[in-house]
Amino acid sequence: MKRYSFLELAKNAFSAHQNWGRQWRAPEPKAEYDVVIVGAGGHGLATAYYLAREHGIRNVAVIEKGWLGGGNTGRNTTIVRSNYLWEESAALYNHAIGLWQNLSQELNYNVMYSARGVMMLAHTIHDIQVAQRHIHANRLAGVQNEWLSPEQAKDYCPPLNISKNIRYPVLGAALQKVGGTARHDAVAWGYARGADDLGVDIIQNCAVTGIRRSQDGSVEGVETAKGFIKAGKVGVVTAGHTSVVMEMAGVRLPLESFPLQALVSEPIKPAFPCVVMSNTIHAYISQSDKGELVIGAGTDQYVSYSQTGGIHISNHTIDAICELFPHFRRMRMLRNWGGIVDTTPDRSPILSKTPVPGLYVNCGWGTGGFKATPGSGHVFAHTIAKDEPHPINAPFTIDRFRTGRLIDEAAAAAVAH
Amino acid sequence: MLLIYCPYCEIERAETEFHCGGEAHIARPSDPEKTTEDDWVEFLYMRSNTKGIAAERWRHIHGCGRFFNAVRNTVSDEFLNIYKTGEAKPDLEAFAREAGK
Amino acid sequence: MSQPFRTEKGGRIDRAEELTFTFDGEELHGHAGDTLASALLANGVHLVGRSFKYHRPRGILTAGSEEPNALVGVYRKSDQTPNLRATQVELYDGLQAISQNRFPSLGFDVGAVNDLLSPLFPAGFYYKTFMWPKSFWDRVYEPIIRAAAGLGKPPKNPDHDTYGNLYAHCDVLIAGSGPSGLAAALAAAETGAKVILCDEQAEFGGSLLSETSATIDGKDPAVWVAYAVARLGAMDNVTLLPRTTAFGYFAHNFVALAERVTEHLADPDPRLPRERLWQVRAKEVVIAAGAIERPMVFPENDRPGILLADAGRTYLNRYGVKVGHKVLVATACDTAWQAAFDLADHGAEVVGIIDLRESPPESLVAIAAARGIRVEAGCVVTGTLGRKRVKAALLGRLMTSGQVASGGQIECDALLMSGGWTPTVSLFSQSRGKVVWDAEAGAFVPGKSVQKERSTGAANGLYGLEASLADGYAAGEGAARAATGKSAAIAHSRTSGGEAGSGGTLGALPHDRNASRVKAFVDYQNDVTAKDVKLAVREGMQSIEHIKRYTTTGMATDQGRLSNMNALQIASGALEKPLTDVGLTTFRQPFTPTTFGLFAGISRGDFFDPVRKTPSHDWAVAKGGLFEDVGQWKRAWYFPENGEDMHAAVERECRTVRKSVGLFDASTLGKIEVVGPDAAEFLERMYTNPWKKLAPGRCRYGLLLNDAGYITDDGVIGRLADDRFHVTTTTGGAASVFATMEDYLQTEWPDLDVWITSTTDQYAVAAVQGPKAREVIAPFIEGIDLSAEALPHMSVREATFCGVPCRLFRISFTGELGFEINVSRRHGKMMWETLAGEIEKHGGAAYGTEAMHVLRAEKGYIIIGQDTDGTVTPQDAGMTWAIGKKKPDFVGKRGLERPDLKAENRKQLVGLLTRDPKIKLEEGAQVTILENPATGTPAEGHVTSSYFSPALDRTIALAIVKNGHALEGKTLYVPMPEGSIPVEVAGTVFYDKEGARLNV
Amino acid sequence: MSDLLASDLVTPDAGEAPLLGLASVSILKVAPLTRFSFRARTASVKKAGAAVGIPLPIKPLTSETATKRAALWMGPDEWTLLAPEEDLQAVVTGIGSKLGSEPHALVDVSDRSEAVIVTGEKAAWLLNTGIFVDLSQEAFPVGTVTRTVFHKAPVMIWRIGPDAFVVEAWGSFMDYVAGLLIQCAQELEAA
Ligand SMILES: Cc1cc2nc3c(=O)[nH]c(=O)nc-3n(C[C@H](O)[C@H](O)[C@H](O)COP(=O)(O)OP(=O)(O)OC[C@H]3O[C@@H](n4cnc5c(N)ncnc54)[C@H](O)[C@@H]3O)c2cc1C
Ligand SMILES: NC(=O)c1ccc[n+]([C@@H]2O[C@H](COP(=O)([O-])OP(=O)(O)OC[C@H]3O[C@@H](n4cnc5c(N)ncnc54)[C@H](O)[C@@H]3O)[C@@H](O)[C@H]2O)c1
Ligand SMILES: Cc1cc2nc3c(=O)[nH]c(=O)nc-3n(C[C@H](O)[C@H](O)[C@H](O)COP(=O)(O)O)c2cc1C
Ligand SMILES: [Zn+2]
Repeated sequence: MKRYSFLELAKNAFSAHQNWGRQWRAPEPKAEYDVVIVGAGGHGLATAYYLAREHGIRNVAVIEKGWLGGGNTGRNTTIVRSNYLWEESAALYNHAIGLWQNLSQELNYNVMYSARGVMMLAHTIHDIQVAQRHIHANRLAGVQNEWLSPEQAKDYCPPLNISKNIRYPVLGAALQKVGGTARHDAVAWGYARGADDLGVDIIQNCAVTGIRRSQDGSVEGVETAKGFIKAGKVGVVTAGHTSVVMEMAGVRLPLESFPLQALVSEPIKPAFPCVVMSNTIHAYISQSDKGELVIGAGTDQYVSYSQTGGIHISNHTIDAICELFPHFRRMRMLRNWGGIVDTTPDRSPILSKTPVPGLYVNCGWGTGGFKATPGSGHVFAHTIAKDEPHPINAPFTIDRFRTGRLIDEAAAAAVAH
Repeated sequence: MLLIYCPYCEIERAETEFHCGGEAHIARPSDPEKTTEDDWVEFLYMRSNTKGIAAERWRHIHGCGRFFNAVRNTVSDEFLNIYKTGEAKPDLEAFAREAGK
Repeated sequence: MSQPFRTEKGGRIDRAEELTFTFDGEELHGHAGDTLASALLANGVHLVGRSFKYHRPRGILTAGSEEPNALVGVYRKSDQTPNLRATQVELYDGLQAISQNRFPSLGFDVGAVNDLLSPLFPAGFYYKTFMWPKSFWDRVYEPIIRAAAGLGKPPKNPDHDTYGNLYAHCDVLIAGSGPSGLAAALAAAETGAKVILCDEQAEFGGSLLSETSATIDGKDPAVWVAYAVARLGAMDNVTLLPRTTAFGYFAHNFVALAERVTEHLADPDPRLPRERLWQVRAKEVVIAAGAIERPMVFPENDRPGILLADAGRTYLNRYGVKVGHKVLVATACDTAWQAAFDLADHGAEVVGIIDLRESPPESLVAIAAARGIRVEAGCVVTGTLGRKRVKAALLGRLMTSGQVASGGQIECDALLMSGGWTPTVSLFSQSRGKVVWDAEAGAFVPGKSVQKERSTGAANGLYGLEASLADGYAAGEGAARAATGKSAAIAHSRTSGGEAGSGGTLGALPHDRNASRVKAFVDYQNDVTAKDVKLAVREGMQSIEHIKRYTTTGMATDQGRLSNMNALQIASGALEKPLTDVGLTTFRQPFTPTTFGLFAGISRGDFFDPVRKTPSHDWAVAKGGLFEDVGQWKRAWYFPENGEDMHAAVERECRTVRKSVGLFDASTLGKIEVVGPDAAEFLERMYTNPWKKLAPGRCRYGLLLNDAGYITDDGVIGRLADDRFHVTTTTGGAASVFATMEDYLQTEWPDLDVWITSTTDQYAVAAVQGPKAREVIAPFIEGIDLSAEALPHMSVREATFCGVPCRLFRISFTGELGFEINVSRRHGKMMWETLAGEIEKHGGAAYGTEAMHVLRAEKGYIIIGQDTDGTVTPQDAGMTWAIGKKKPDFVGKRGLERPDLKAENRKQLVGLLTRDPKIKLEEGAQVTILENPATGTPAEGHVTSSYFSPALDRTIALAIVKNGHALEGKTLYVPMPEGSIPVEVAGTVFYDKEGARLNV
Repeated sequence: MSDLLASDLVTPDAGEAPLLGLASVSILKVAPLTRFSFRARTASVKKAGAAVGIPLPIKPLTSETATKRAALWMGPDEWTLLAPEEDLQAVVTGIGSKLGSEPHALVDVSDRSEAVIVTGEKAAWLLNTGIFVDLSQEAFPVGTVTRTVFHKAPVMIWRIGPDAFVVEAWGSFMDYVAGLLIQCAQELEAA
């Protein structure tokens, strides 16, 4: 792999950039792999990367029905934070934060992880109680999170309207300074390049259409648009499509896939220094390095695989944004799109073995899995390689829904992204 | 914003008048005491989450207040059939074949 | 006053009305009917902006909403709106516009150094660098990247304009009012169908407004437009919406339109909305959005003075502006020739027509010859000169080898180009239809309709006036018939001229320049060049979606309407795959950038969300009460007197209740009337508690679970009659409890003869609590005996309060003797004021939610959502007593049997007493076994409620703690940043454990 | 206003000034009324009608009016019954005695809602600033009644004349509904 650096860039400038090699190959699938990962989103690619790098399992294919990174990885609002409530969640997301911090260097690919701080607003007394609970729990868990008064919040984010006279005034905020954003596409590309370099075959435009099981019930391989591919183990990382893929192996899951929308404004000069989230009035906003305001909207109420949603969802998000940042009212929306998010009843992911030997599933990230990408791939690779969960993902089983041992971030009034 | 036909009001109205109640025809076990752990988790949480033709529940919450069922293509979001609560589940396969044409 | 590029005559501007405006502070003049772009051009101003990445000087490229370069800021009321397209900004007197993305000035921009450094900045360069030293990313690199990016500056002040909204229904919605749209509108309207016709431009007519060489029904096209518009305007069934963009095509034929109501006015009436959102449900949609011209991708194709040919023609014929005095035309398509002819006819010098094609149509060549215009066939432009305005173009001759030979240089002050036409399929694509390749048109055109929609005219790949009109009539008739079943005969127009022009090219043109040195732009605004697209492919970005995201082509404010086809062709070449196998990226809404205010609409300030108030609200305001938001309700929080702080006020309120009497507004609690022979059976199934034996006139606390077994709500339920219950819920839970009940009732137990009715807003509720409660209410209550014997704790009666009917509950959420009086909402104010007057006589006081919380915590009564969080079972909450053990089933019963819900070690609700009675724990603080647990040691639980208790004269707290019930008497810790606080685990009832005070 | 449906029942509150009085649209507060939510199975509907003195409409979204009475279809087993304020007890007794032990539910919701009358040439236009429903006369003829949503609040609308609507909202939503109607009408004052 040719290493990327400024020097390399300068050198290539002389040859008019004619000599850059491919970031990843476009191989034809082999007949057999040790591990097949279904889904080349960030999580699937990271899983393949860590399988190869940490576990020496390099005979790996990532099979993708479209283009790599084109699922939710390519359409999320890129908020990264780890101040979740339950120790299980905090451990998982904090593991990811640790990896984010060196990811560009590790992958030799600038994923633009930008720790500009994530501020979560409180508008009611209940919000304050919930935020404080998170802050105290996080402190014990070693996860950074702090409380800001409205004035401190405004200092941190000058455009914020902290007037007492708005419908739901800002009563304070929880700030996680190590939180921030990252360049979503680069994360997928960086992992793809890294995995490819370690020998992983990334096969795009090749949908998995079946999961073949042997007599004893264990996994044998996958049927694809390019024929049958034998595999010792199969890891399904298909986000919104997980139910569809897992049904091929006869495994039912507690998932529903909803449209989740996001939008960007026209690009403007720097006007917004951090990430602001308000769960109570439904607004999520940051400014990308390109200059657009990146705004997360809500989910539609019905299951849909359409990657679009209703205008009333955007209306309700933008009205909240305009209350919090009234001078953005004259800004304009440039583009509005949707993704398909797979949500679990407790709003925590499933990272687990399945009843089918050799079949593993990583799903249920719902509206908030981008931030976990490195951590998720890392522990999922461990789960596949060792056929047992990493201690961090051990609680995130499918069985928890049967036993009731939920990791209920939603019930604890936690927030989505 | 979907346009949804309410079989009780006999009119199409905007989605904002409705509440989606998720997958249809998941009956609450009639004798919970005797229901196994697995059957209970099926009822509580397991969902087909169908890509394609699915039956789901809607309630005309800001209209007549009635629940009813709808068959919708979750890819195109097109409604294919709407029927009242209590009516039998239609043949989804048949709809799927029709949509596939 | 001179506008050196204004024509002598012609155009649709009002020459009599001169307007003054400024651009970057310089005063200029134009006419009514101008756009900012046409007025600038009339003054010879081409340089209007700087590009995104390289800060290259840029001029006006188009005359429409697809303009990528001429983005300006416009000042109004001392603030500016960024990124407005000069081509769409209508001129008004006093308009102030500024250029963007330049420093210190448009003419001299230091950012232009990027252009020189551009070899270092190919597509995706930032992924390859800025990684060392690591700490520089946040502090140095990213701030620089961010400052360089972005176009205009955001407005500084809150926007005081308003935005309107209208929901509309129609039979046929027509987007676009060129010949095909107008024809469609006429045809549909004639059937009587309800028609809405919208066009994003200020005037209807589309391309007809700049068409001077054809006739329709023997009339000048503009005259025909006027006639058609007048005819439509006279029909009741037609709504005409100029300045209105159809920007979003959603599911089920739901189309969103953005109407610009006042932006074009110098001094709009402030009562008018700035813009209006139309949310239209159309039975049928006709997309008549036309086609736009494609730039040609040749080196230095971005200099100011280089425009699309049709734009040049539009500026001339519609606005009376010549884009230059010496105009060169470069084309691959017939239509640009007409621009050359029209310019020549208006006295501009056309220095040449360079056509890519070996043999352009004879007829055109002949006309050119007649006008003495030099024609170079089989030639391309291979470069241009001039920094802030094009000075000359380099000519290249295509040779049979495929090479290009230098053909010298042609001087010009404007260059018009045309690479052919691209049908506007954005809306069609938004409707989820798939485009198909039309080889003849050389373009993607709408394929099969997915929604009730049809595309017509140029949007459908039909070029030629007669064809567009015919297609439009057919589309209008067809749409009306499909929508209403009706049709009508309408005479179709006859035309002369306006024949379809042929030709066109896609992708980068060949040239003889040093490929590594020159830039041929594909996406103007984002500075994406042909080289960038090829580099992306070379690096393995094979999908057009990857190419888009890697190079940012198509991601600018025109969303690729100008660039997509050229980028696609270049990608297709580099990938060695047919264009159709590469495919297009997805068109998304909005069609053009759309104001946030339009989406937010009226939802601002107090109207952001309904403010629900109780009948005591005004009284509480007058009393100086403070409020808290609970859901949509405003609830009185506490009532400070004489400068009290919150602590003092709450303490006083609490003491007053315990000592004498307090008055509390409980109107926000949810109320549901459950009526029918099966009412008790229904509640039996919904709530954990038994209901069948509850006698009429008595009440019981009810606990509601979900089927998973967790507590979701609670409230007191009174039985009014055998078949009638009055159920109360939490304030926040009112709507969801009602919905849950309906769900079970309608879908699980439809056989039950019982109905539920929300009565939340029917009743105003005053809680009178305290030892003197009975005395306070006695004077006003008639019809019942209030004595403890006749009306024991947990009773309900119907009576009258000051003569109006009431439901009187003897219940308590404070632990004191208490009554809750329900009167109909209309009498709520009267009741409140009466009682407020009365309690004063008894030394009582009104109290708010904060005191209510303290009082209930002293008694260990839980607040759902505060002491429980959706993971708490009745056992956890110490409320096993609320479960009807003998009941075969209730919602949640089976859930409770699941292993983890029965497991040891669950978190349970307990009381906590700090060792130091003065220390008040923080709500949300964590509870641990060790005094100083190592980081990463999970806590045992957390503090859910914490107050200073005036009754105990110390602090008290409730907490959810692992195995809490077994830990009573043990010491635990609450670690805080300032040190750990020792606490003793206690029961949850702190005050009057026996309940003696209740039963008086 | 005399040609309005139910004009003997739903009357402007004489004591109150109009909330809005423009040439093209006005908003008047409605005087107190008796309102019932009546629920029953199909078999009992006829009898109930006889008891109240007005047939309960069976056709979705329609209403029936008679002297001092109106019955509004709310759902297949739900009606809103309107009567003058002083007739509350009469309706209770009437239905009680006619239906006896036949399963039904009659709940007094007289004060749950407040109502305004929106009249004038621009009445439908004004409602459509926040209500999705097609209010053209063909789609929503006089007599049509429905619950729906006005911006972010649930409301009930009942067309009582070609240019006249009763708009009801739960009491605590009325400030929002009336306030927004007035605000949305502002532009009608401009040219
Ligand atoms: C609008 C939006 C905003 C969001 N905002 C945030 C945020 O701010 N912060 C955050 O942390 N998270 C956010 N998320 C969630 C986050 O995007 C996802 O949780 C995360 O990206 C999931 O990554 P993934 O790799 O699991 O899935 P994906 O990236 O969706 O990858 C799954 C892949 O599987 C492929 N696939 C599916 N079926 C098959 C098949 N049969 N065969 C082969 N391949 C198949 C898909 O094509 C896809 O490429 C947001 C999501 C959306 C939609
Ligand atoms: N090669 C050729 O000869 C060629 C190519 C293209 C067009 N033409 C000529 O152009 C004409 C085409 O007529 P037409 O009616 O199809 O198109 P048109 O360009 O005349 O009109 C399209 C109209 O739609 C409007 N519009 C586009 N998108 C819109 C949106 N989202 N919302 C609201 N308005 C929108 C535009 O402002 C414009 O007024 C014919 O006369 C044809 O001869 C010829
Ligand atoms: C963080 C982020 C920033 C984006 N910025 C832009 C942008 O500047 N311009 C643009 O056209 N699209 C932008 N997009 C949206 C993409 O163009 C695209 O809509 C999204 O990846 C979903 O893909 P689809 O619309 O092709 O389905 C952005 C997307 C994300 C996730
Ligand atoms: Zn209905």
